[in-house]
Amino acid sequence: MIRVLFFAQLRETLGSAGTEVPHDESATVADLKAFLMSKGDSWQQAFSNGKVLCAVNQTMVQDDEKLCDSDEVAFFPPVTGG
Amino acid sequence: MIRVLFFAQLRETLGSAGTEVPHDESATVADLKAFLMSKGDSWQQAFSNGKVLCAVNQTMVQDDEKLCDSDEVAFFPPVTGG
Amino acid sequence: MIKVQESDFCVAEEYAAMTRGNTKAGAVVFFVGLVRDFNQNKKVNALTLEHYPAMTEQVLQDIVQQARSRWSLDRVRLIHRVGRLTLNEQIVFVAVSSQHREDAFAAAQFLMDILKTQAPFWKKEETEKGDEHWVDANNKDTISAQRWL
Amino acid sequence: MIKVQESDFCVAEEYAAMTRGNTKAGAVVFFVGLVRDFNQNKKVNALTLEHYPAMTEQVLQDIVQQARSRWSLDRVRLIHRVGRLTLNEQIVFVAVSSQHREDAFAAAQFLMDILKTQAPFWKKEETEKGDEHWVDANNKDTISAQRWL
Repeated sequence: MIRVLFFAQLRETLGSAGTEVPHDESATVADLKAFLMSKGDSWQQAFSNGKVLCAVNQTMVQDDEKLCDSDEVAFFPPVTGG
Repeated sequence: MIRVLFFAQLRETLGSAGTEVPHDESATVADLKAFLMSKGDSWQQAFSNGKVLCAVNQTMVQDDEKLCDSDEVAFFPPVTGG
Repeated sequence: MIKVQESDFCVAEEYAAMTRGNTKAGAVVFFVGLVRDFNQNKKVNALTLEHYPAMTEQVLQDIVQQARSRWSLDRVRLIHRVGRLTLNEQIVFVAVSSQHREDAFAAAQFLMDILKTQAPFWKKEETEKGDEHWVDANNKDTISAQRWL
Repeated sequence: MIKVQESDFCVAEEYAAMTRGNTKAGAVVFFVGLVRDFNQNKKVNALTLEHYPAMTEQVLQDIVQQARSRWSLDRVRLIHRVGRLTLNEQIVFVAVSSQHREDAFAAAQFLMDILKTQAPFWKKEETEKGDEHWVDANNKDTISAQRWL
């Protein structure tokens, strides 16, 4: 399983702080996104604006990043700390 | 009279914190410098290395600056504060 | 020294820790970010900072390492608060000491610019009218960060 | 607020004065310059700062005015000490607050760079061997100042 986390307005929009997705649905970050977007309209919208960032095991990655079983994948909007 | 002040190593080299020079010997800063350089070897040396800065009435000026009677003219090396 | 914490920090103590027993560093540069009353044209009363705990310290460590490899630095301290903060409260502290002020200034700016665009913190503001909204990422911050890349 | 003084200053008090009752400024940048143990390849124990009293505050006021005309600044504090200072003592303090950190960082650097090349202060160092010498003006400082001109 891939452990998936959502932060900030993405978490609020989806009404979810995280979920688990089978590894065979998510060979890459792009696959995982496609899987999540199939879960409903709010999911479709949240991931289609191109602004969502992704970190795999706490490191920023692009959509073509390959995923391994038990990876932690986080999706979040552009950061606004400091 | 022109009131002349010396600071830092210039003051130490000349053995003087200041002096007064008649205005008719010092129509410009360059004139005043020439007059001071005539006062002896250490004066000659101190003003001939081209590094001495000049302020008239507390404002930095160049050698062609005209002087008025009772101006305060300060000579000093490049600054090193901060 | 890197900390992510809910509690406030004391600039005086942090400054003391930068300079105590330190005779090498001729220059210390600090930055403090505070909750200000206006942001993106809205009057702000408070904000809540969320972060991604497993990732945050890792990113901050990495940013500090990058700064140390670019400039000759002595001590570096970085504190970022999370949770709810009201008007005029301290959000972030960055301090850098170095032999030369140019290095200390450059590194402090680098740390803030990269932190603002790469560290996983998010701000939600409360306006004086009582509504809440997530802060949009700032284009100015992206530009400030790009000069280091 | 500009001061030239023999006595030490307290960074904590100065910081409090920058932020007290101030809800506009989201960014505060400080610089502290300290007596460090090495300068121009000599081991330093202490230094004495001489200045040209009638001119110093005038120049500092002018530098602060220039900074205010270049950037959007909130509060500015500048303290420079004179007299004899020993190892690790504080020499100079610059603090700038602003709505935006870019302005605060730029102004603080500008103030230090211009102060270092235009304010009439001179340093005489005492080495550990007991001899004294006047510090030479630093080419690096001239270059740092030129980027603002």
